[in-house]
Amino acid sequence: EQVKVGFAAEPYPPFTSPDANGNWVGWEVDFQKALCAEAKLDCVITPVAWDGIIPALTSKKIDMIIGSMSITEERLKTIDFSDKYYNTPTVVIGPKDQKFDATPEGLKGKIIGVQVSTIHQAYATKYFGPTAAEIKEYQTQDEANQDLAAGRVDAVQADSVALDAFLKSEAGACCEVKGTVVDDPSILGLGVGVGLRKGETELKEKINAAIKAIRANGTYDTFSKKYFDFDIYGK
Amino acid sequence: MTEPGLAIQVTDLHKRFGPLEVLKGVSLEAKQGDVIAIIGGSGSGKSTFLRCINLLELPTAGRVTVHGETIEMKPDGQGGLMPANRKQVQRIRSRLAMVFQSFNLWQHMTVLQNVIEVPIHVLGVPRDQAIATAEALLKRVGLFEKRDAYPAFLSGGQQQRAAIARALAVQPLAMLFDEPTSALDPELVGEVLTVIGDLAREKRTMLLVTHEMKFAREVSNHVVFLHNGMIEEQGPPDQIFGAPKSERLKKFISSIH
Amino acid sequence: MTEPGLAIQVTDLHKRFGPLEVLKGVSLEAKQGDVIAIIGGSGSGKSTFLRCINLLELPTAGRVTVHGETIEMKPDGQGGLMPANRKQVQRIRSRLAMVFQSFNLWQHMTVLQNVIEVPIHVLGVPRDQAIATAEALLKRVGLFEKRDAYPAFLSGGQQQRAAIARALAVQPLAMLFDEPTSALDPELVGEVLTVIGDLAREKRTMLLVTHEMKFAREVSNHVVFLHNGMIEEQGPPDQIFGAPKSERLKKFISSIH
Amino acid sequence: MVAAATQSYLSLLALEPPGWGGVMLVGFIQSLKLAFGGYGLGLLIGIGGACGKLYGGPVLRDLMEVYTTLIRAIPELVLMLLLYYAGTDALSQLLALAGYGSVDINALTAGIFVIGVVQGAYATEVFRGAIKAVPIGQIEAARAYGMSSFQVLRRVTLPAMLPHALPGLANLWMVATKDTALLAVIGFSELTLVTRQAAGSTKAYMLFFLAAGAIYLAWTLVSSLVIRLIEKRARRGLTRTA
Amino acid sequence: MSEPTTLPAYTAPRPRSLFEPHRIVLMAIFAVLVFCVVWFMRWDWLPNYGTRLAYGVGETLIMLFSTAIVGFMLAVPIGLVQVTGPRPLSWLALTFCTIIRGTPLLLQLWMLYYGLGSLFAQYPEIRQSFLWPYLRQAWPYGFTALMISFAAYEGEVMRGAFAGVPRGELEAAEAFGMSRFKLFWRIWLPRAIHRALPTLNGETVLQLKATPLIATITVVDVYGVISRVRQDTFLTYEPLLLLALIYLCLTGLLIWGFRLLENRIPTRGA
Ligand SMILES: Nc1ncnc2c1ncn2[C@@H]1O[C@H](COP(=O)(O)OP(=O)(O)OP(=O)(O)O)[C@@H](O)[C@H]1O
Ligand SMILES: Nc1ncnc2c1ncn2[C@@H]1O[C@H](COP(=O)(O)OP(=O)(O)OP(=O)(O)O)[C@@H](O)[C@H]1O
Ligand SMILES: [Mg+2]
Ligand SMILES: [Mg+2]
Repeated sequence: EQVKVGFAAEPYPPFTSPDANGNWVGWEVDFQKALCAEAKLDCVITPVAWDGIIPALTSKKIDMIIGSMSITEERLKTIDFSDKYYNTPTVVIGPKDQKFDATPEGLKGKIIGVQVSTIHQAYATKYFGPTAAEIKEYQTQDEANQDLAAGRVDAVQADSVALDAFLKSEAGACCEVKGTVVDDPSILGLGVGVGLRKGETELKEKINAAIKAIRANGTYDTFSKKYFDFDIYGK
Repeated sequence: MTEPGLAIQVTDLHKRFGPLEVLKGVSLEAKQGDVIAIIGGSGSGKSTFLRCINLLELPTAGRVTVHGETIEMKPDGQGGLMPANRKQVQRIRSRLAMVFQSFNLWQHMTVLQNVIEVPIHVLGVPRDQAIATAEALLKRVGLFEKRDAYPAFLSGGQQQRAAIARALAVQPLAMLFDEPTSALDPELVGEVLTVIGDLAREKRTMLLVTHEMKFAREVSNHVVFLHNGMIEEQGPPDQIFGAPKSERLKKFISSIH
Repeated sequence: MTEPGLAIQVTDLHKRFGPLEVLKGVSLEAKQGDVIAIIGGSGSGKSTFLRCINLLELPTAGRVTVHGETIEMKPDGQGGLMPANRKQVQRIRSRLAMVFQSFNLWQHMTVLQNVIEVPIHVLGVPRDQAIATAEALLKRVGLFEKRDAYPAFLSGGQQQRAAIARALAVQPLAMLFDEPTSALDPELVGEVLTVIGDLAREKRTMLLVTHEMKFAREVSNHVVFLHNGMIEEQGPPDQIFGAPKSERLKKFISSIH
Repeated sequence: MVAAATQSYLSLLALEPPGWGGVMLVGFIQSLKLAFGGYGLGLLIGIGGACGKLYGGPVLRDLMEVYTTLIRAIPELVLMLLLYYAGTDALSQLLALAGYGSVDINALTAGIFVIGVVQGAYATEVFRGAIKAVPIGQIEAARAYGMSSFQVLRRVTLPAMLPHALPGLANLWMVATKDTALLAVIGFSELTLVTRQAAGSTKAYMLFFLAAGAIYLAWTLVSSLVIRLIEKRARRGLTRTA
Repeated sequence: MSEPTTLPAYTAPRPRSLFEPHRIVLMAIFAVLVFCVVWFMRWDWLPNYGTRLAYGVGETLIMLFSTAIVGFMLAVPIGLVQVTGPRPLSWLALTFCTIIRGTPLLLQLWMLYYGLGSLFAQYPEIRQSFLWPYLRQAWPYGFTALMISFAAYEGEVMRGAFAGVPRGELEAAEAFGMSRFKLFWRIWLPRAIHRALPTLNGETVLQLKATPLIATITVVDVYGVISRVRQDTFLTYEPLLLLALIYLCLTGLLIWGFRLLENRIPTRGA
């Protein structure tokens, strides 16, 4: 039985990004391979549009989401999640030549870019929305970063690891981390899990077991070391 | 076709279009080799009559028998008739060749393709044989050199002759001509009449709606005068044209001359 | 307009289309109130002559004077002429009303709008006044009830009359008619000729290309016979039609009857 | 110096891996598959739809009318989303009901389906107009010679209407080509999406967008050449002046 | 010939009314469908988004009309020069039309926004200029792309329309002494627009259907609002169905409006 693994068809380094060969590479791709090998699933990679990824899951175009999707209460109403497989803090970045911090006061009057239908969008709307000039929503994280570099937004809020990759790139040279946002687990969730259709408990258990197994047997750390010098699994 | 039997027999044919009764009981018998001219004023129902014979129009009532086979009809539930047996209609139609006033050649086919179309695709004649027959026919109507031309590039008379060749190719039991010359200029009229005259001399069964009285008189052996959806008078051409009886016919003939 | 001077004077007009010399030196004088009929075979250059007068065609050589004002021309560098003074051309054109064979009413305007268009937008007549004049004219040509209809909804004769009203509305020094009736059926021809006849009785200056010899004879006071781009013969209508001198004209007139 | 920079910039388009040319080519082939597949499906739907509208019963006719009106009034992007999620869902359920088991509809099939359904509505109208332009006498002649309804359609009506339909069909082909780009919004890896990915990964936005534009343009130019040839051929019997 | 037979005229079958039996059945089925959609699907989110939807519709309409009007004003010269020359200009116009019509609008949009937009950002002169507050927003790019696209397609339409105005009507205007300028404004242009109106109607509907693409560059039109609803509620079908309905209504209104415009100048046989 084939299992179609969906993730966003966009560059989201270092987790998933296309390379010039037309292959998808990144930490999450490695994770997915290890996971499927462990769970003995015949996985095929199926990139889909991020803003349609949950409908794609529910309408069975894909069978699971391994796309840096955080486990939130809001999402749990529609889909199910496995246990978390990584957890990283949320940060706000901005141009080096502007001084502000990642608080509602600091972001007052700024245009903040976020990726649509992410926890960051929900968080920014709730905490920064009232004071910020505008919360601009992008289809992909890459576009938000691009617009920050192009000066069309003043700040971008997203996952620290993803932004770190951007800041290290040539285009990201303009900008720096302005700070980590105050946590709100009800929005920012409990880490990133594998998205599943509701009711597919058998698959869920298989995956949970596999996550445990690769954590335990060191596979997880082996491929993580290629990308990070810290433990991405989080606390 | 051993002995000259009845090629076409029409009994008490009625046809109405909505409130308008166009044919009010027309009967007609055509024996093998008969050439019957159908004349009458405009709107008298001549075309409708011809079109009822091969069921391009469905008669409201009446019976059509072609070569001894009566076309089976059943009520269509709205006071008219409809064919009971599609296959039979197709078979009978394929033996009754109609030559239309406006030719109706298929514009997307060359002359030759027009002529072989029905033999191959309806009658199932092998292609080689159909082509051989078609070429012979085209020679006969003097269109052999034009066999690869498309109809749009032919003159009216040439198109008409192509249409006749197409009709002959099905080796019809009877040919139905609907005003074969009315759209042509006088020169072309002559051309077409020659061909029809030839066919008449071959003793082909023909039903011929025409306005060319002189021609009708020459080629036909029976003339039917339709008026107001009924046969007002019929008989041999000499009688009809020479000694008309009914008032209407007299008036009609005098107006023609 | 105190004394009947020259309305139009054309001197030695030449026109060639590429290798084809259509007009080979035509001269003509029309006094105030003259009605000049221009006749001639097809392709003899009648339309071209008329179109040269208001510079719809640019003459190759020659001089056109309207109401004493000579249209200034300069060489166009390719062996022809071109107007030296656009404004002058526009002014003169606005006084020479042309009535086209195919009417050329502006289809996006009603009849009334067609008629008031030039007075308002070219001649600068106040709108109210233009409308008043236009309505009077439309009444005169019997189109008052149709003033709000669009040209597409008018019969040919009605369109022609609308075109005449449009021409009259500019209070032209002279009217140029190019075969005003050739596209019309006989009934409509009569209608249009009546209107032109009326204008003729009013002593309007008119140049009239026509194929209606009977009509030309009735309304005109001078007839010009063009042949092969030259004036073959001219004179009063009775002379031209009654006692033609040149061989060509004789042949032309006999072929008409 | 500048030349070297330009060269390394342009080398991003190379077919071999550090360049993204190969990936774009694959995307382009996907686009072509979508365009051809969707267009073909659209033609089939169009012929069926036109026949339904012209010869079908009153119910069928009304249903076809609703189909063409709806499809032509709603933006393609919205239709694609609706059809992509709901339509393919329904389709796979239908197939399952018909006893084909649970059929997997892959992205390409779904994309072709979506473009085909949209194209079908427009093609229906094109074919309907073209069929109506065939002189009735041509069809009557076929019937008078005993052809069955299907034969009449197959041998006379369809070939005779083709010249009338061609300009409309040519137009539709151009639309089909360009509509494939909309599937980028759904995440289908066709030329436009691949271009954006390449652009995003390399930050050479202008370069890749211009390159993709050139590919599309070349494609439409080649298409219009071919279309002209086909039209010339199809119209050969139609008019004297052709 | 024979005396004219005076027979009652054949009456064509009545135009099919809305209330034929099968239509009533179809409408009933449709009503049941609508009822099911309303009853069984989730619409509780609708009130929360009312104002935003209205705002989105407004944005869509503003985009539609502004791009259509400006685009059309561009289309007129583009069409005209292709008919009248001069050669270089007409060649330029033709190239413009071919390029724009030959590439997908989505690509053009992204090229402008992500491509050109990020180029602008590299020049401090531009970033310092008074234009920057506009250039850093998304709508100018959406507007430009839509407007250019409309201009290209309509340029083609207007070319045909200009060429199709009967020569005689132009000659008549000339013969009455109209200046070139007046001839263009009073006769040629209105007549061409009049001829092109039915086509323009169709093209404007196409333009309406192209507007949702600007949502992909962060302009929040009605499509953008609905996308937002989809993100917030994780509903797939309901927001899209509503969106389809909204566009259906807009299209209907647009067609109706154009019909009014067209009927101001009736044409025969149309
Ligand atoms: N499909 C139709 N629907 C309604 N009325 C029709 C139809 N076909 C023919 N008619 C009417 O039936 C009458 C007879 O028509 P028909 O064509 O048979 O006349 P005709 O004798 O062939 O005349 P003509 O010599 O002018 O061809 C006419 O009044 C015609 O208007
Ligand atoms: N624009 C043109 N280009 C080339 N040749 C032309 C042009 N206009 C007219 N001609 C030629 O000039 C000749 C005279 O044309 P003109 O229209 O003046 O004839 P006419 O006397 O009005 O004929 P008719 O009675 O048929 O209208 C014809 O041979 C015609 O072919
Ligand atoms: Mg008849
Ligand atoms: Mg002339």
